[in-house]
Amino acid sequence: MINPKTQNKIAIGTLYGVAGLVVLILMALLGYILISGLPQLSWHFLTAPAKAFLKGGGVGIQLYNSFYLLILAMLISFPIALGAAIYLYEYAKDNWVTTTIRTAIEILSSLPSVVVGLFGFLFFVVKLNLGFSILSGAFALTFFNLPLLTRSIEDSLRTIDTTQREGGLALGLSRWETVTRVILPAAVPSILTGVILSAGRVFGEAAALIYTAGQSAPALDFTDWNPFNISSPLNPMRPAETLAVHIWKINSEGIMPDAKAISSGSSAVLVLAILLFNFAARYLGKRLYKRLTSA
Amino acid sequence: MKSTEQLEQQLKRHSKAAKLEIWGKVVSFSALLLIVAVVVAIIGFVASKGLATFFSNHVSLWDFLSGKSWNPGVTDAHGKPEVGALPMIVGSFLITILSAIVATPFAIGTAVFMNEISPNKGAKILQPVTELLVGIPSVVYGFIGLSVVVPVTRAVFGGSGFGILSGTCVLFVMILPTVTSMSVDALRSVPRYYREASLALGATQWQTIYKVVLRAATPGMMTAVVFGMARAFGEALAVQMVIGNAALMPGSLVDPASTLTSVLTTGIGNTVMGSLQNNALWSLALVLLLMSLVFNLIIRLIGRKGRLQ
Amino acid sequence: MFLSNDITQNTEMLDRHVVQPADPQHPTILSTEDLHVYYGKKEAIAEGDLRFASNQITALIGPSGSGKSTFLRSLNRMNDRIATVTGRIMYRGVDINQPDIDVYEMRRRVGMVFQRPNPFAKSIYDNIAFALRLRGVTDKHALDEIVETSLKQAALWNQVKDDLNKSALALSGGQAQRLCIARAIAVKPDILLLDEPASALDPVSTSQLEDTLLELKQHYSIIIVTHNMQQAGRISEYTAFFNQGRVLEYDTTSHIFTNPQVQVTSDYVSGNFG
Amino acid sequence: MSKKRWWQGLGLLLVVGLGLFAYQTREVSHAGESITAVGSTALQPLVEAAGEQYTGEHLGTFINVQGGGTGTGLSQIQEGAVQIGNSDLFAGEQKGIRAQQLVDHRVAVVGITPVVNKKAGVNHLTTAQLIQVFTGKVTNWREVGGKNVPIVLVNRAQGSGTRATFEQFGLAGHQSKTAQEQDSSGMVRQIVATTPGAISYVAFSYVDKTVQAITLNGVAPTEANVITNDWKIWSYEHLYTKGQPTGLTKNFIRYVQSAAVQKSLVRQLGYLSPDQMKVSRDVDGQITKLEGAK
Repeated sequence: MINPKTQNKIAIGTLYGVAGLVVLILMALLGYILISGLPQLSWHFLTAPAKAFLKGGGVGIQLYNSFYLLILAMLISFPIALGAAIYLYEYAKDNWVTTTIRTAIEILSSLPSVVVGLFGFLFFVVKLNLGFSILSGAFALTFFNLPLLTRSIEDSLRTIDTTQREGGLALGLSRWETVTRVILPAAVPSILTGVILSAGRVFGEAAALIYTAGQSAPALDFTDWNPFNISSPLNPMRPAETLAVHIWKINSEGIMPDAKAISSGSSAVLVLAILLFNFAARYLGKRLYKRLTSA
Repeated sequence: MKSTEQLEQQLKRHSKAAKLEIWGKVVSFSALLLIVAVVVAIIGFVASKGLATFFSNHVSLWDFLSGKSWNPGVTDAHGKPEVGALPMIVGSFLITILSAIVATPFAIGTAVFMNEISPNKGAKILQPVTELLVGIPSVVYGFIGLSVVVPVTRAVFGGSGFGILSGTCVLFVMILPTVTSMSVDALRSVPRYYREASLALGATQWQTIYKVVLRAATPGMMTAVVFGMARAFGEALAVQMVIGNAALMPGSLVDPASTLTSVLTTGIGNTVMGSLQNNALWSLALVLLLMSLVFNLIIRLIGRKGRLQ
Repeated sequence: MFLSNDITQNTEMLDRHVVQPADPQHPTILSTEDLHVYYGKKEAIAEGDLRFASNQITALIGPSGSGKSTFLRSLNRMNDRIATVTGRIMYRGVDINQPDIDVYEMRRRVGMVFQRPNPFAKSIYDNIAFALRLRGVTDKHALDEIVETSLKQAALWNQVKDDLNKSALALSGGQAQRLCIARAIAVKPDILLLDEPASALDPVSTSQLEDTLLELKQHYSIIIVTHNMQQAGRISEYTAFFNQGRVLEYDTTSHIFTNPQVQVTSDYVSGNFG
Repeated sequence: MSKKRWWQGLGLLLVVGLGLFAYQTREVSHAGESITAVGSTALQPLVEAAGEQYTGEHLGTFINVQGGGTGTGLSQIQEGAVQIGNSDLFAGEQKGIRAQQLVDHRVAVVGITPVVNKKAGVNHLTTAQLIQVFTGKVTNWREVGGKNVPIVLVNRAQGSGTRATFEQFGLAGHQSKTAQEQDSSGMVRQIVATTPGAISYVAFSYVDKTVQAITLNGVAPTEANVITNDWKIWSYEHLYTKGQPTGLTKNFIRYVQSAAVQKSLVRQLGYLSPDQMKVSRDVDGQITKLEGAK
């Protein structure tokens, strides 16, 4: 038997090592993506349209599409997820029906997104005749996103103490008023973090979009902001390849001579965007929390 | 008494709060209903397509689960289509279990570090690191797996480099943050006085962690691991890019193999809706769905056991 | 808007558990009849029959788990979702334990302050004003005035009058609890229910809080759950002793402390158990 | 409160007004005809590029080109959900497709060649050897004249057009042994280039100096040999329509088959044009010599 003190030192040293290794793995990952991708980045790369089989294409439209799709998907999924999370956490009785619903939502979140994408294809694209469009893609992303977002909002609600709810109720407020006026404002920082993190996942999602938003990025006219025009960036009915789909497509059937460079460049852009989301989440969350707790 | 009646009237009037309450219940319930409808629709959709293999195409369930040859386009000597999903099922389980085995010590070590040893560094460095790892898209993981992990495996073990080992490496990194952050939650729920009591009895920090904190947090950490396994089981793109997609029983860790998701993702675009080949792929999706249900039930079971203790 | 104090004098015979406030100056404002509370199948309160005098402080005492908190929380139906409450709760002659009673209006009249201070994550001002705004009080002057009076009544005004826009979460425990009282009285309730309001406070804050409560009883009828015998002795006119889900004894505080009728009560108040 | 309501109303009015204005001033010409082509990812770049050129020349039309795979393309054209189904295969070869409803428009010819890793030390094989290699009868390159390196098979995904063509004409109808599968040509080339002893098959356009193309039975994989059918492993790229095409669909397909596209885009993308072929092949693999072939 080793001396407990020595044992203690060894164990804690090991834990330091493990934690260091995890940080190292991330650093290596990020380093690899950025080192292979950053040299490809230029203003031209970020703004130019892609080229099908010639070199020198950019990812401008794909980048724009990614953001537009993300915003639309969030606009659709956030209110639904919020409502469902409120019902599940604040209203639903803890019985087998609630448990079943929770389990079902969990199962949906662990389905491979390609299944969600195909469902979206058959339902939105074909059945509802929305075609390969941003709208179809946004709905598919909503499907993909809802379980995660609902769960994360529910967790955020859980972090707010029940005494806050009792405080509201004891003033003669309804549960709804208490939730919307007391609980939600207090939970905003944590909800926001959850939303932005899930936005990162949506931003990087490819498989659910291949069959819904499509894999082609028709040219856009960035001076035309009339959403009814087909070349308008705002038109939700046009097909829209996103950055993640672009990476997937280039890696599989890319025949442009600089496919590898474009794919590393796009990966770098994707990861940078997600880094940005993360930092934004942290910063905004912290600021909001400060504002709410010490006005 | 007039005043009593008046009071009763006032108390029985439907107040604004009561109206808002009904409105709120209706709104939030319809949101939930919508999600339930979506879930039911997708599950029903997958089930109807997946069961068609057995009902319309008359493949026996046993052949599907135990057959070792996956070639739905071809019929075997008995005129039956070759839809043996065993290689994929084995591949999926193998890769899931292996990555969980590798990831668990790392995740728990990191979680203990974050929560017990250096909460300060944990919050400043490790928390953002794990959240970032969650955020990196699986396409990018696959891309890195393909350009780094596979060549390294090939250089070290020979062969093509594609296989369960490469898949495990990629999945290990992918589930690490999930398991870590859930383990942290488990550790955090261990009451502070447990630690204080143990330290007060003269135990070292490690003894406290090992004998008290980890013991108390075991159900929570088991949940975390199962949760990570569920994620690994359902991951598609990244695994598909590095596992090699050979519908063969895996002979060794560096031979190409396949998982349910990789075969599903690879094949679904190349088959015709409604044909046996297509239905067979949906049957794989159905297996995925059922497995996800099983993982969920396990998590619930652990949770219940944890509560009983 | 509020009823004057012309409460019916109920003169029916009392059994051991029910005490009629003797003082005609302080008629009954709230009473329970045949009150039973069940958690699932388990009965938590059996036959809690009590009458509470207006503009007086009534203390509910008893060992932990004796049901005093459950009883209190049933009075403004805070337990509706987790427990089944049967029997009548008569508030100024109206049974408020009926399904068609609007609980929100009722709770506005029967306010509650909890064991742990629970200020909302808002500014001090908004903590008090926000429930009023939701009930349609939007006039800035009116709001300012109510905030000021409530804070004054809760004896917090002097400490926070310059920091009204600061977050309430920054207040100390005692201040936060006063804020919660101010918040509760801002909606002009009739009755204040307090669930061990001082249990999380230091002795100085506790004594300040007690002073505040003695002030408040001029305007409100107060029912307070406390595990602190001395506190009950210091501030309350009436005391009910709970044990194992039953009211064993209910009388004026001095009676309970000096001349308890039941052995258990005597043991409890003298500190021999609990 | 009422002030807030007022602003809300004004905002709503503004949004509705802007929407109406936008609707009124939309470019009516662009609301014209639009068709969707779905299917083969290999064919997607060609159709996409042709579509862009076509819409550039014919304002008011819109051609929406999507991938999704040959199977998706054929099942959607059969359902009538899209106007054009892009396919690497004859519709009759794909299981579950009722080919007689569909009309075939051949727009390109693609030659496919086996490729091996350079370390295998092999650059020519016979068909018999190739079959032995892909059916697993031979497991080391030494046995077919190469170095002592084990053979690593890399297949395209089941149902892929390239694989079907290769098995039909390269392996004389034999099934390849189950081995690792990749769902894209780019990936296949990369794997063959980096894995010692690997063998697979790709379209001519994917052959580069990182892999070794195989001369089969003494015939080199060149376009000249495909034109004469001396190199047998080739296939058509098809645009399928449900029934005879009309309107924009018809005009667009005619455009893709026109000399302008066939001589420029089709060649640039590494395909051969059906116009160059001296033979024609039907769904059963029957070869007909074309009269008056150039």
